[in-house]
Amino acid sequence: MTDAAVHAVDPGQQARLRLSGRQICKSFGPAQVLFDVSIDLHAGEVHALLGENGAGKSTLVKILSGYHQPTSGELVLDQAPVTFADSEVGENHGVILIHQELNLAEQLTVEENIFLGREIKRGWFLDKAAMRAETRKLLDQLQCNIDPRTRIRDLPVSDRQMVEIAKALSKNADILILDEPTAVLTGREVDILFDQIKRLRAQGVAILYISHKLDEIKAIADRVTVLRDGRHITTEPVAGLEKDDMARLMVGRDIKQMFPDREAVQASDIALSVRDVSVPGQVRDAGFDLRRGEVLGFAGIVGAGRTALMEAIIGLRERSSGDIARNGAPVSIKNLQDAKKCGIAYLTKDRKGSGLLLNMDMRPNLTLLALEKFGRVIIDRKAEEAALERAIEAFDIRAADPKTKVGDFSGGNQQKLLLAKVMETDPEVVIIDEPTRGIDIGTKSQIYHFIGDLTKRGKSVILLSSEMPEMLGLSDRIVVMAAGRITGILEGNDRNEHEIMRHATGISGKQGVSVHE
Amino acid sequence: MSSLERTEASTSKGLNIDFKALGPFLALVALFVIGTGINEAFLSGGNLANIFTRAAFIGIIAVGATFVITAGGIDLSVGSMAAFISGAMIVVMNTLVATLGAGIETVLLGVLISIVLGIGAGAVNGLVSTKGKIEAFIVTLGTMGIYRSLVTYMADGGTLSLDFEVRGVYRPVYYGDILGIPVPVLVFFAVAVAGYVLLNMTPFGRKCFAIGSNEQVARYSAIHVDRVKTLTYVIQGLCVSIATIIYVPRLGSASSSTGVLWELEAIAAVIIGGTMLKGGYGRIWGTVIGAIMLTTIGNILNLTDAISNYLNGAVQGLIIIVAVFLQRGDWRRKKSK
Amino acid sequence: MSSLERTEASTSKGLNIDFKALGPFLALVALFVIGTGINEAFLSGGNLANIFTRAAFIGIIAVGATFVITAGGIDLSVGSMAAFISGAMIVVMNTLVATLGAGIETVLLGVLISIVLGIGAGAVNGLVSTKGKIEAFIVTLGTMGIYRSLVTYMADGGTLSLDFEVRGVYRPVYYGDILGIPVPVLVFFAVAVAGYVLLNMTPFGRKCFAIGSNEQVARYSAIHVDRVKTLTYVIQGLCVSIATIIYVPRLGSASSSTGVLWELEAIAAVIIGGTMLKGGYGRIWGTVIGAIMLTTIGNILNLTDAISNYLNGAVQGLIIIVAVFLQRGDWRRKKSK
Amino acid sequence: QEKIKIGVSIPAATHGWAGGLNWHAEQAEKRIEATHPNIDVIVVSANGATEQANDLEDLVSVQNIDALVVLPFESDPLTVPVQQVKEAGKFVTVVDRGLSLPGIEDVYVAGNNPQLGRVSGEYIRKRLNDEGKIVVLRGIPTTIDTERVDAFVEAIEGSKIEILDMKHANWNRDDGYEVMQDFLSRFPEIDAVWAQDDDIALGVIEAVKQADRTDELFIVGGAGMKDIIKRVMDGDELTPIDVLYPPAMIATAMDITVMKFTSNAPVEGRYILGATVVTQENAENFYFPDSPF
Ligand SMILES: Nc1ncnc2c1ncn2[C@@H]1O[C@H](COP(=O)(O)OP(=O)(O)OP(=O)(O)O)[C@@H](O)[C@H]1O
Ligand SMILES: Nc1ncnc2c1ncn2[C@@H]1O[C@H](COP(=O)(O)OP(=O)(O)OP(=O)(O)O)[C@@H](O)[C@H]1O
Ligand SMILES: [Mg+2]
Ligand SMILES: [Mg+2]
Repeated sequence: MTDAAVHAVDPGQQARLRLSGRQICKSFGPAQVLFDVSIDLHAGEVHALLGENGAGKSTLVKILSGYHQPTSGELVLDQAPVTFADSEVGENHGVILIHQELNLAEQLTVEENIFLGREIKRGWFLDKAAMRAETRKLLDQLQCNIDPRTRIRDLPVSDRQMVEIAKALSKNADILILDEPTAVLTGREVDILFDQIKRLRAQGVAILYISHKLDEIKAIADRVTVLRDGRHITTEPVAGLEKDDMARLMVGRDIKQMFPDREAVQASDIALSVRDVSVPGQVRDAGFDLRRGEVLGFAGIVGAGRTALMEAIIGLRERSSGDIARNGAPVSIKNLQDAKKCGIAYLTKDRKGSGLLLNMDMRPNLTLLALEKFGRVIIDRKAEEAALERAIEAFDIRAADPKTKVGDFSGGNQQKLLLAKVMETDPEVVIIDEPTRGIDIGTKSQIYHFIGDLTKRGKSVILLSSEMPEMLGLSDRIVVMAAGRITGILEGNDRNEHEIMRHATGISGKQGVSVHE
Repeated sequence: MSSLERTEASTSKGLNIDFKALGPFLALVALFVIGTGINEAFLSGGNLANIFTRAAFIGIIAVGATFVITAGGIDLSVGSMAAFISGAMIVVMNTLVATLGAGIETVLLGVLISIVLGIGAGAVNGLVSTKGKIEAFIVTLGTMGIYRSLVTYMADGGTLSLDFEVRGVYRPVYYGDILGIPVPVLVFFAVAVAGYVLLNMTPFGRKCFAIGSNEQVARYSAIHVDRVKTLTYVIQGLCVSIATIIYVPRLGSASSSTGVLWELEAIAAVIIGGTMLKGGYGRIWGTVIGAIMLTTIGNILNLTDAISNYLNGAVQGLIIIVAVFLQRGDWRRKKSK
Repeated sequence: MSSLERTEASTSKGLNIDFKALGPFLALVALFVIGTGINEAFLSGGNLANIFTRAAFIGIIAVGATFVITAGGIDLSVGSMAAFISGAMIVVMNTLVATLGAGIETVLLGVLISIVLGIGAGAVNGLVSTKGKIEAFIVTLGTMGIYRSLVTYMADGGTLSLDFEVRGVYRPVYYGDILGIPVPVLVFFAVAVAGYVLLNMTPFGRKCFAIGSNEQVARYSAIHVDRVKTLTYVIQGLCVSIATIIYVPRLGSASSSTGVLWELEAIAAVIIGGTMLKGGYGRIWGTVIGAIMLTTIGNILNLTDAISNYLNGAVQGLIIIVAVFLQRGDWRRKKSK
Repeated sequence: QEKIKIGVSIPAATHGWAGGLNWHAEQAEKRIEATHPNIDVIVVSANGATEQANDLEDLVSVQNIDALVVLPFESDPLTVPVQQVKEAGKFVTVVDRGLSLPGIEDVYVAGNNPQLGRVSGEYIRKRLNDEGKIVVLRGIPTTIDTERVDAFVEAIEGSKIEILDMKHANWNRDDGYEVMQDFLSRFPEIDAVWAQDDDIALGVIEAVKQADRTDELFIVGGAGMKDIIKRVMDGDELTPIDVLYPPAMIATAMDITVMKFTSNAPVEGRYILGATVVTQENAENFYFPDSPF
């Protein structure tokens, strides 16, 4: 994935123009978010769409696929102007969008979701066997090993995303739009997805691909369009662009240093010590020490139990055993309130399901976790407003209209708000689970430096991440988990991708056989 | 290893579902045991037939309510609707006697009217709430008043009474039996099977689940949300109509007090059966059992003289709570893990 | 530029919100115009005082219901609870007359009992549903039966009547006025203001909103979900108790027919006021206006004989639907854009 | 030895009069079971016609009663269910509301709803000297209510008494209070109120007192609730009379039914209880302070 393969349109094949948006403008109420944006999608081409959080990428692709109507401008499909009155019309014309935010009915099963609205029938009845077989086939194609009968709400997000992809693939798209599909996927799954994208490209499907991961753009895209503040900046072949160029086009400035400098921390100064934590079926006898001022990374494949361990520590999950000490003194944490009192804060990776109140605006979301800070009897609205202004500033939260419901925010801005919400508690120990999911590269760097500043101020950070660069660039030490156990703690030179993978897959470490080269 | 975990998870899931589905059934069995303990006559064929026949009214209506609630709606008007339809049927049949005589045709026409009115009343509920974008609670609260007023008006404040000759012809629909099974029970069973098939085996049912679970997702999946929701109310209306068709020959009359609070009973049966009030999960068999449970509780209270009549409501309330607690307890605990 | 946008946005938002909040108010004004058109007596001081005084009962209860519903719950037991508390108050005060005489102390003790019972009954609803993990619908349906049975039992099926001497002492709580404003209206106003402050300006209220809109998010925000939910039922119980305290001196009696269907009226007032039945959004002033609207509709129907009595319910239902439609119509259209 | 079982099916205590009914039924049960050890009385109460039909089935199929005393929720819907009890070979006593088909019951203990309306109308007519303005508060829209009101209207027909308006107060105090409040706002002149039922009357009294118009009008209730009887006895100007419609009729019916099993005399026929007018003179005879009604 790191090798930047360069693809060009196959010269033998005429790059046929399929769908274009011309001079698209879009306003939500008084706030305009797109200004005269034009984009062309060609058959057999992967077109990447780049831009900061809130630049208008998702809005643009929703217009291209009929989920939103443009305020002005037009769509042209195969040289003829079209109007997609709704997404159904768009889909009937072969335009399929995989949304940035998961769009699945949580109480339904995988197969029910995949065929929702276009069920396979036998006579009047559902042909469940056929749908199950078809689902199985789709999932197999994606090497995704989940039971089609599982309810979505019982699946981890990465699997949910794979279901979304399977659903889109099953619709036989002519024009496939993927809005940050890889934000929640693991490396392996990304590779699988890319194989599929390549296959489709070879079949002449026009693909529009949004991602904040510039590696991926280099790896898969033929051309790239950059948006900034709702305006079209440039469209050019990827071949001529380096990652830094792309970042500069997006952000409008150079990103000098992605990660903060790390200083050595005192090994004896333990901020949080965890012993023998078990959660039946999810975590077994996990223990570790978190040093003051340290970033402690937690790596592992999906389902390794990292989230479960952290949630058990802070009292969100029932643990069957385990002792926790803060600064050497044992503490009893039965619920999140207790954890908060111990100065521990937790940033969930599921920002929609457990992070933010999507039907409310920013202010109540920001202060919800630290409500008592804003008055025990009466909430001090002024203080809240002030906190909001500070947070908007500090975390660079960009909402065209600060009163919009958080659910209408761009994905990245939701994530920033969530981070701001957690930081409102002024924690000593921060547990962050996938903190930069869906965040643009400029902001990512800001967040990394923010984490660096935290540790400089003597706070400690536990970082759960599936992004290897982030894990390696930020963490002082890396704890690796596999199947609910801690299989190793990597320090110094051992902190490399290879060692992590070996421990995460159980090849080396406590459970596995240690193979030294 | 991760695949191993997954298999484990899915088998235990399978067990879970069984338990969950068994819950209401176990609660019902418990009730039957209590009933038998109190009075042996409880298990007599006659009494059981009575229980099931009675459960048919509420049960059939509740099958319809399962659709409405699964799709995230609510219908408070069913009791009034039943009264209104009964009234209209009676008026029509009484009028027809003059021209058609008190024969099968008259009854069939009455039945036809009932079905038309049921579908129409359901459509009104559905369309006003979806097209008018008004909460179903308000719409059906409104139509509850409207339908009840209409029957009061038709009856001139009194009782509408079916012609006694027609009653004779119509009687078997309630009092008859086929192979020893009372007709209402058979109708109930048929409605439940049809409901089960529709909810669980057709695209329509799937759409109800999807809408109740997440309307936005449903809309994005090209489901005509308004149409499906309206249809759930139509189905509810149809079920009310069917219940009415077997109700009318029982008492042969309709008045403003017919069907009072049936909406509460129907919704209770649905919820007891495990359907979620917030929508997205519905279970027809649960509803059927819920309806039988409610009827059985009423029957058990009649088995004994030990409890003051004044406390009937209290005992009934307690049993409902305890039954639901027993039936939910275990899987909830698992979930909260 | 972006700051400019922001100012624009927030002013137009301001207008929007006004519209939304104005909706119920405009509907109420429309009703008042209709009322005046039908009968001039409508606007007489006496009639208006009557309307507001009556609205106080349902309104106070509905303020409590706003909390419960905002936090995603429902309480069907309020009407029965009111009857039960009234009954208990009367029994206690009648008993106390023997020892304390018919003085202020007796009334105060009655009031105390009422508050204790209200809080207790609310706590029962809340704890059973949260700790027992049973749907609030089922729990409160059960307690609805239980509380009503208890009052029937206490009254021996009949009516509990307050000692006439005590009535004299207690009377001003309902019939009195301060500066011309009836005491119940003042109490209503006070409860509404307190409710408004609690729901909109305190951490507790914020938590209710959070729980109603997403329980999981609330849990991840260190909110004790069960505790807050239970408290909403306790507040509901307290509101019922307050409503009862001003209800008892009105007729000085309680029977099994006291408070029948008040739950429906209270919930209707809440929903008419713009609170969402699914939770997550509540509005106390809307509720207040909803309660006044409901009372006004009843009053208007009593002021005219143009409509057959039998059709009262229909007119009432229609007005409710139309009023809610008018009040919602515009902002819905905006939203669906 | 098998006891003789007498099933008693009545409406639940959802309003004052029905409450009295339930109380009298329970009292009678205790009394009868105490004096006749071989008789078991089973009282069941229903919240609606359908529920009452269920109760009748249960009394026959699980309790296996020998006789039924039934006060039908409504006449019409219960006709067939009672007929079935009769066809099952039980002795049937019907109380108050007659069935729609003749000849089903063995004994009929009848209240007389039209008479209640007529007597009330005649009194008001006489007291107002054939001239005046009155308002009427009706019960729950049912046949009983309609019968009473029709008879009342008939009784005042031909006089110059004007019925300003009639509204349903549902035999409920709260509704009586509110409806009367609105009548008082609406009509500056009211000479008399026919409340039809004592529960309603109690609400009306409070409304009239509140409006301070006690001097201009009087109220006629009905049923014989102790509070009203007491007022009549005390000579209250507001409630000069009451018209009896005693819920105790259920006890009478139960006693008659018991006689069927305890005496050899033939028990059958109709027992009609008149709607007696209670005045200050005779009120004492109808005042039972211990009854809940
Ligand atoms: N339905 C809506 N109502 C109001 N504002 C909206 C709505 N949808 C999007 N916006 C606003 O439009 C702007 C662009 O959002 P969009 O989701 O297109 O950004 P994006 O480029 O996809 O960002 P990200 O990388 O964070 O996903 C944001 O400011 C967002 O708040
Ligand atoms: N079968 C299942 N039923 C319910 N929930 C499940 C199941 N499998 C996984 N999950 C959920 O998925 C999440 C996986 O979390 P876990 O702690 O096991 O993995 P992780 O290593 O933290 O994953 P990630 O790398 O994505 O952070 C948990 O929140 C868990 O609740
Ligand atoms: Mg986006
Ligand atoms: Mg007995």
